[in-house]
Amino acid sequence: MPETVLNIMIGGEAGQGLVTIGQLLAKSLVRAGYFIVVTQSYQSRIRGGHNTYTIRVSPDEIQASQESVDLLVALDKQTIDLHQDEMSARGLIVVDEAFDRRGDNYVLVPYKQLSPERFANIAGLGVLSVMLGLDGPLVATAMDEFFGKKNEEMVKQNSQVLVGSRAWAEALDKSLARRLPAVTNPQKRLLMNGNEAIALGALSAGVKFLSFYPMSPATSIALTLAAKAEAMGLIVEQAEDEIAAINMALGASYAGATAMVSTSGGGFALMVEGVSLAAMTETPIVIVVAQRPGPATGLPTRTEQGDLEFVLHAGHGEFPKGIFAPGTIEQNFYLTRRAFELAEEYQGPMFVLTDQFMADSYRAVTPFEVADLPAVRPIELQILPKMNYQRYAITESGVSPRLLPGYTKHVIGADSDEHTTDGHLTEDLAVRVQMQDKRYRKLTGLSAEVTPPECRGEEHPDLLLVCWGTTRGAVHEAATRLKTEGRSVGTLHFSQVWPLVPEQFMNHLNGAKQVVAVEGNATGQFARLIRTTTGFHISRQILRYDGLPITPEYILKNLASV
Amino acid sequence: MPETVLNIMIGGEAGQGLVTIGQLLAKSLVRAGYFIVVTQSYQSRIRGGHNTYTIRVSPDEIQASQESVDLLVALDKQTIDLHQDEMSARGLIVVDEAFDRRGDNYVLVPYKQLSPERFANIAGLGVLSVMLGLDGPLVATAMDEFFGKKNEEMVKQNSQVLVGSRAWAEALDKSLARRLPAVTNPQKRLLMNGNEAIALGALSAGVKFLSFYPMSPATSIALTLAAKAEAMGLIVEQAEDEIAAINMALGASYAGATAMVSTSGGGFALMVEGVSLAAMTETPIVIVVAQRPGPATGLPTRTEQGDLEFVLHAGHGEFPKGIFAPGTIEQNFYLTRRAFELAEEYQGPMFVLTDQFMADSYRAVTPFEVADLPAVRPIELQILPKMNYQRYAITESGVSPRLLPGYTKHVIGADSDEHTTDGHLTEDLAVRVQMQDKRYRKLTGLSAEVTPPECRGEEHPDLLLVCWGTTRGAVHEAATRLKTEGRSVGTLHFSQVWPLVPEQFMNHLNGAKQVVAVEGNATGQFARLIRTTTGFHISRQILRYDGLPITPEYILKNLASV
Amino acid sequence: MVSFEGYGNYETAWCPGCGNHAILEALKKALVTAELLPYRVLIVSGIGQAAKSPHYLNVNFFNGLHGRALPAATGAKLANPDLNVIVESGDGCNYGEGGNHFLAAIRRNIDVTLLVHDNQVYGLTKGQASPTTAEGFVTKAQPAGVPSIPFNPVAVATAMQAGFVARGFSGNVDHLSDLIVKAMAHPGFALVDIMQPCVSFNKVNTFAWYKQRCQPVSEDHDPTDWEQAMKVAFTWGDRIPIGVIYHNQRPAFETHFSALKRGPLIKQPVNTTKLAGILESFA
Amino acid sequence: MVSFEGYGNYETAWCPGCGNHAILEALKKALVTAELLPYRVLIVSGIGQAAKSPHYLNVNFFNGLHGRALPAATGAKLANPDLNVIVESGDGCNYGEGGNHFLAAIRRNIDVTLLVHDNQVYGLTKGQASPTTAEGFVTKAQPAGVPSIPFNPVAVATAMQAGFVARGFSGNVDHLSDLIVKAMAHPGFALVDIMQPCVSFNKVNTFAWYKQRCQPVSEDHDPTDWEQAMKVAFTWGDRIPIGVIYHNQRPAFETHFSALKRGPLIKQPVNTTKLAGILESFA
Ligand SMILES: Cc1ncc(C[n+]2csc(CCOP(=O)(O)OP(=O)(O)O)c2C)c(N)n1
Ligand SMILES: Cc1ncc(C[n+]2csc(CCOP(=O)(O)OP(=O)(O)O)c2C)c(N)n1
Ligand code: SF4
Ligand code: SF4
Ligand SMILES: [Mg+2]
Ligand SMILES: [Mg+2]
Repeated sequence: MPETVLNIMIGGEAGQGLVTIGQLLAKSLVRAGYFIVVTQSYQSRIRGGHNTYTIRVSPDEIQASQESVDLLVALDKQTIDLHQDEMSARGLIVVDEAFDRRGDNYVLVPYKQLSPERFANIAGLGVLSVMLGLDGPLVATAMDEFFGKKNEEMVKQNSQVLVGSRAWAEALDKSLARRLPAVTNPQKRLLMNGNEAIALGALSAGVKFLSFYPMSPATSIALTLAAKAEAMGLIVEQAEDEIAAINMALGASYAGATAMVSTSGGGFALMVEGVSLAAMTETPIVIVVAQRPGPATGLPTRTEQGDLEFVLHAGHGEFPKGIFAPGTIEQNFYLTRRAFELAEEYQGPMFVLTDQFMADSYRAVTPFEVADLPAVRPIELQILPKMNYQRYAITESGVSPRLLPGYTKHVIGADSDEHTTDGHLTEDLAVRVQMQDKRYRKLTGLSAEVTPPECRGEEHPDLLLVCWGTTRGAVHEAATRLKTEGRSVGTLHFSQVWPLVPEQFMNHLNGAKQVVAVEGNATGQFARLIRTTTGFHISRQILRYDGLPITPEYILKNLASV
Repeated sequence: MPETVLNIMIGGEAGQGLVTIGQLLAKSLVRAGYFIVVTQSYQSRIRGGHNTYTIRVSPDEIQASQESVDLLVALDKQTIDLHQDEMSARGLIVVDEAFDRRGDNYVLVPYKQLSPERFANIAGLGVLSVMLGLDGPLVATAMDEFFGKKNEEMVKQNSQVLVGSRAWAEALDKSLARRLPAVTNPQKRLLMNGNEAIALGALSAGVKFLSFYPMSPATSIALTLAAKAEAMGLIVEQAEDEIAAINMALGASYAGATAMVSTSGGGFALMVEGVSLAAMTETPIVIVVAQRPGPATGLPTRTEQGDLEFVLHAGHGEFPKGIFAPGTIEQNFYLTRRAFELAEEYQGPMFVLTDQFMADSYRAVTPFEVADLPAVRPIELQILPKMNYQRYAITESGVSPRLLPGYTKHVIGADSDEHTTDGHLTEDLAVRVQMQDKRYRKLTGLSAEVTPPECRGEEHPDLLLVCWGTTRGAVHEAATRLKTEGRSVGTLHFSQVWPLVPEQFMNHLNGAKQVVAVEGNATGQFARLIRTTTGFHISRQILRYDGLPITPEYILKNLASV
Repeated sequence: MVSFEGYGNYETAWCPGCGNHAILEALKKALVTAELLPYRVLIVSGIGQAAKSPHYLNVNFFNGLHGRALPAATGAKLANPDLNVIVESGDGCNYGEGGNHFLAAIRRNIDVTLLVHDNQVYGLTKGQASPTTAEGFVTKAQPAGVPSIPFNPVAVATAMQAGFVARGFSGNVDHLSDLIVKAMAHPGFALVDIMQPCVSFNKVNTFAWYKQRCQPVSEDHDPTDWEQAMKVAFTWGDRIPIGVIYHNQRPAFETHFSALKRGPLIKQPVNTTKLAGILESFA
Repeated sequence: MVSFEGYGNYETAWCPGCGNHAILEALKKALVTAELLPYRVLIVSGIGQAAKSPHYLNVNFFNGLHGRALPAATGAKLANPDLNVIVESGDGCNYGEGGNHFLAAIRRNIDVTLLVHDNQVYGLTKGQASPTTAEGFVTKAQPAGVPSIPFNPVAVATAMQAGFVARGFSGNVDHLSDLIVKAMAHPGFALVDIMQPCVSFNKVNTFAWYKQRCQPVSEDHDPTDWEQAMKVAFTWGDRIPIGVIYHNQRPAFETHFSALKRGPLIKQPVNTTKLAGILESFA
């Protein structure tokens, strides 16, 4: 879809303000009615290095990022050197005339003339916005909102730079314009990244407590919630470490607060004992794990889908859990809600597994109708329970009646040891078996409520692409392109990766001539999980583990070789 | 094998000295040339409650425990109530005459008359030893050695009690004797439990550093090593927590000490991040995980095989590891050595997975010839490396040349971030892929060195019992009994559970009419692992998760229903 | 009506003669004196002998992980500040595995009463050294004697200006009970480090050893005088002062959260209008 | 021959103007002054901006996990006491995630020099509060201001009678370098808490802020006098004393291990005769 899709990359050093350009441009584009997919690539440092903020934009819905670049805004020379090979045929490179680089595809901007140095990024924004055909007032409004909170003087200067740079750009040769088809009747959409959608989904579910320890790429979930804590009446607490974070959240949940934690792999490693505690005490908790490449510190600011098996098997002892892996911003919102619902319903740990790509990927989404979304069923505090109340009563569903401490005359016990129905520790080995069975029966209920995978395309395709989580967009687009070429293709995307219910997807696997798994890791973890659960062996795999997100191009290129 | 096997259970409250009776009896029996299998069952408390120390004994080799009791030494009434249903047809119950219980199968001991209260356990030992036909001097020597370190007065009193109680027992009716066939030419054997064997195996491998935080059932590994630290020149350090323990061990290993940690599930949960660090920095470490039932604190003094998948997938990011699961005392010794060898060879984390049953199970073992066992290949300190030394050089095997800091002019870098060949952190994504591939290539080497599963019995049996780790003895004995009944049976025991090399065992799985997995957990984790790795689905499973070890009886009883 | 009996009478798994029994009694007395109804009390514990305590009381309890009682208690208190939250656990649990949470709880000043059964040893795991074990103390895990110097929790808490710092002794039940009452009444973090003999594994710091040393702080000790308190806090030897050593009036942690002005978190519905407004800000 | 250049000259990933640059320089100077050959020095770090330091020096380094530098360093020192082991990391790393190890290292008195780049903020993760952040400090994670009181590492270390306690300032390179030399020379645990501006995320405790407050301890301060040292250690406000605040002569942790009497552990072969004897004791 070359004509209607444009991939704009802004590159430079950390601290040069490229994220600001990106954000303002993204906001303007979404308000103009376009769809966007943002990919952020940055290093583990605050200044210097090489970062990019890439916006893929189209009037049609898109969900994937793109490797070839149509418009490269290079804030430093390094950006040119690193990315000029990625330029598409009609690609343009927008640079400072002072860089002393030139060529047919260069747009040389006289930054020095257009702005004082600290506002250079705004000049870039001005030029870009004209090349893309964005209305001046649209961009100006976005900018004013953004800087509005800061000082007035700055707002004034920014706006002068914007006006000036736009004027300069209007005079450019028309061949340098990269106008997208205008959207005639722009829908109102929200500009939101994956982590924000998780935070908002949590708010809509009624989250009341989040404890966390900072860790990329999860931190922005906590920061988003912290910013809304006062308004929404919740507590966000930075803990002394991740162990404290999860134990705090469990204490809060036990005492009645809908609770969550957010972290990344290394921090989650420290929460593993707490996961087991949640299961044993049957305490609801939502755990968000935002993946990045490991082992250990690995590549702290890059993306990977390498922690699926780790999360699935985290915690000593055996117990049921559920794992969501959202593939769109909307899924981040709704499946986070769902995780809260199931955590409360089944009284235990529920996971949302995301990654740096999705965490930082801004997209345009149709506003959620929050008024229609009930908060997660709160425990009825007024209900008068039976005299003989048993917190851990053995039930057919495995779910026992949960009361909160402090609201009835009943005292509520929770124990990390194996315990009797009233929560007291026991060494009765028959009770142990009953309790273990009871807890495991929840898996039946959880399985019955699994969000089924999304199957697209032909029922019996020649090629079925199987994926999970954040690779959804890339896989869908790759499939669409293949179909355009006349190939018979289907896709199967899992937004819930555990439990797996074979009846929901075996006919798709069995019905395809060739099945290929697409995953952002080195060993095909999800394909392995499919095999474990169903026996179906997906031996053909397209894997990526260089820290970058999977793109349609990556899939198409690698399909040739699998 | 009813005539030649006897199951002796000593039961009472914690603090009544039943372990002393058990230990002295076990020592005497082994010195008399018998084979034994000890099963210890105790509660998470220091005094009171109900504990048992059970010795199964035979002149023939045995490797499993037994559920029915032939001789019950009840130090309190509770023991009778709890275990009288377990008595075999010819079973005898040895009790204090003061308990006021009697019957044909009771041996009433006048404890009050035979000993002051605090030596009652010695009186019990005296009576028992006579009933079993053990020589007086044998028992007396064992006792003297045991108490020898403590005060003399006590030794004297003990010996009087022993002599007196033996004299009393000699006068018992012959029908109350439970003499085992004498072993004519007793071999010299060691009395050793699983944890001691792990500690000794580690010593023979040259372990120089163990850091740990106390946790049942792993603690005795550290205590055994601590007791020998001075003699063997190693450092045993109790850390402030498990996180410190593993990071300390990794620091020590990096600096040249052959290092290990020992813990149980909950403590291991806290080490998970460190496991990932070991992989990333390519630092050798042996991690012993002694399993107990979870989730969370669970049943802290009982047994289970519930942490296989947890250990296998522990650590964020993807990296190779190896897991041993010894099934005999000898395997505890030799496979711990092996774990050290492989950890050093492949520079990463190697696991020994045991459980409470094996940890506490004393058995008779043929002495190890330690003089013939070389310590794990130490790094040659004198070797002059190439000028251009690269700690993480990309190699075909994935193994890079390891030097120690401080011994050559080269400086040695280890980094938890993704790094270049000299160990410095990098954001070069191509290097990332090279490094991840390099680390993963070690799996090829590790796979080539896998200790193959042990297959016994017919090549194409009607029934193949598949097991791993500590259930080996029970499975072998169950199979033997079935064979005696004329059934066609084979067994397949895995003492290394990762990596799995299908070529080593697929013919066995495929060759059997029926395959049944026997595991000490609730969900059939190893069977699942077999399916993941080979596609072979072992749907018939005998599982146990009540905290007690799997026994031959348990298998036979449950075979009927699978 | 709050009564001693109302707090139940359970069989314990502790050794006869263990100091834990007396601490349990002192706590029960304190709860009765404070007229707290069982269902309004939450005891959070870790793992260890001391940590079994809440199983022997008719109260709400959260018997969590070894070393992690304080964070769990902090979360519970923040979720529902109406609960009277007590943490009860051992020296190993709180100062060993949980050392980092001890520091954080002091810094936060969360309104939780921390009762540490300080037997200077790991009881449940059979006698290894704890952070408060004396230098040179011999155990099976430290056959050459403990090489580290002991942690003085009272001194560190006072140095860090914890809200309320006291030391008690299991051998002086009434005094201890009184300390617990005061600690619970204190609106902020309150530490009561309780000297407790372990008859099975600590043969040095026995009942007699403590009895001889544990003496009430002098009558004229002013616990609001930090400098004076520091002197008392660092006293450890032939004399071990027991009593309230230090307290201050820092606002409790929970008072900082606007969300809690409207009561326990569970009672606050989601304001969908505000939420809609927030979503709107993303447009 | 030890030279400044021998310690290398690397490009860093730090912000221009960051205090880390000066600390790196001070450390290099100290290493040269102490005449330590690069291959005899091991720097262990955690994760954070400060923790990147060893990548910018030509030394042995173990750049481990966030918060876990001290235990790794302890292990390395025990394995090979001949190494000069330095831990270099941030305030978040050492006093936040690693708080428990900080306490344990002090108690052990392991001969490791701990250099904490104390910028009173989490730099690498973009400006959240650290344990040393002042009460009320506003960040994106603490929009209502930090509700806890700050951790004073120098005070806690002195109170716990750490082997050697000092505070430095990145703005006074020579003074800092001298402190590091002394800390390295101290045979036991040595803390140097270093005040360091973070130009990107700490707009309160700026270079000027520190410059104005950080003043050398008075000439007549006797760091072996614990009571006097306590006074200095607790001074924090308009004046922040820098210099050696306290030290004592406790034997270093490694001296307690008989195994180390024979040198680094790697040099000691397995004594199979003794091992055979041990096995024999199981017969
Ligand atoms: C993570 C973890 N590590 C270790 C243990 C084992 N453990 C149980 S109790 C205990 C020590 C208890 O000592 P203390 O807290 O002083 O309590 P006491 O038994 O002396 O009352 C330990 C180490 C555990 N349960 N969990
Ligand atoms: C277990 C774990 N949790 C969180 C992180 C993320 N993290 C990296 S650096 C850092 C904070 C660094 O602050 P500080 O130690 O003060 O160092 P500075 O960057 O200020 O020098 C955090 C929280 C991590 N790497 N590992
Ligand atoms: S072991 Fe010690 S602390 Fe535990 S119950 Fe017995 S006496 Fe008390
Ligand atoms: S963020 Fe702060 S601490 Fe980090 S390099 Fe920049 S100025 Fe230094
Ligand atoms: Mg204790
Ligand atoms: Mg910092």
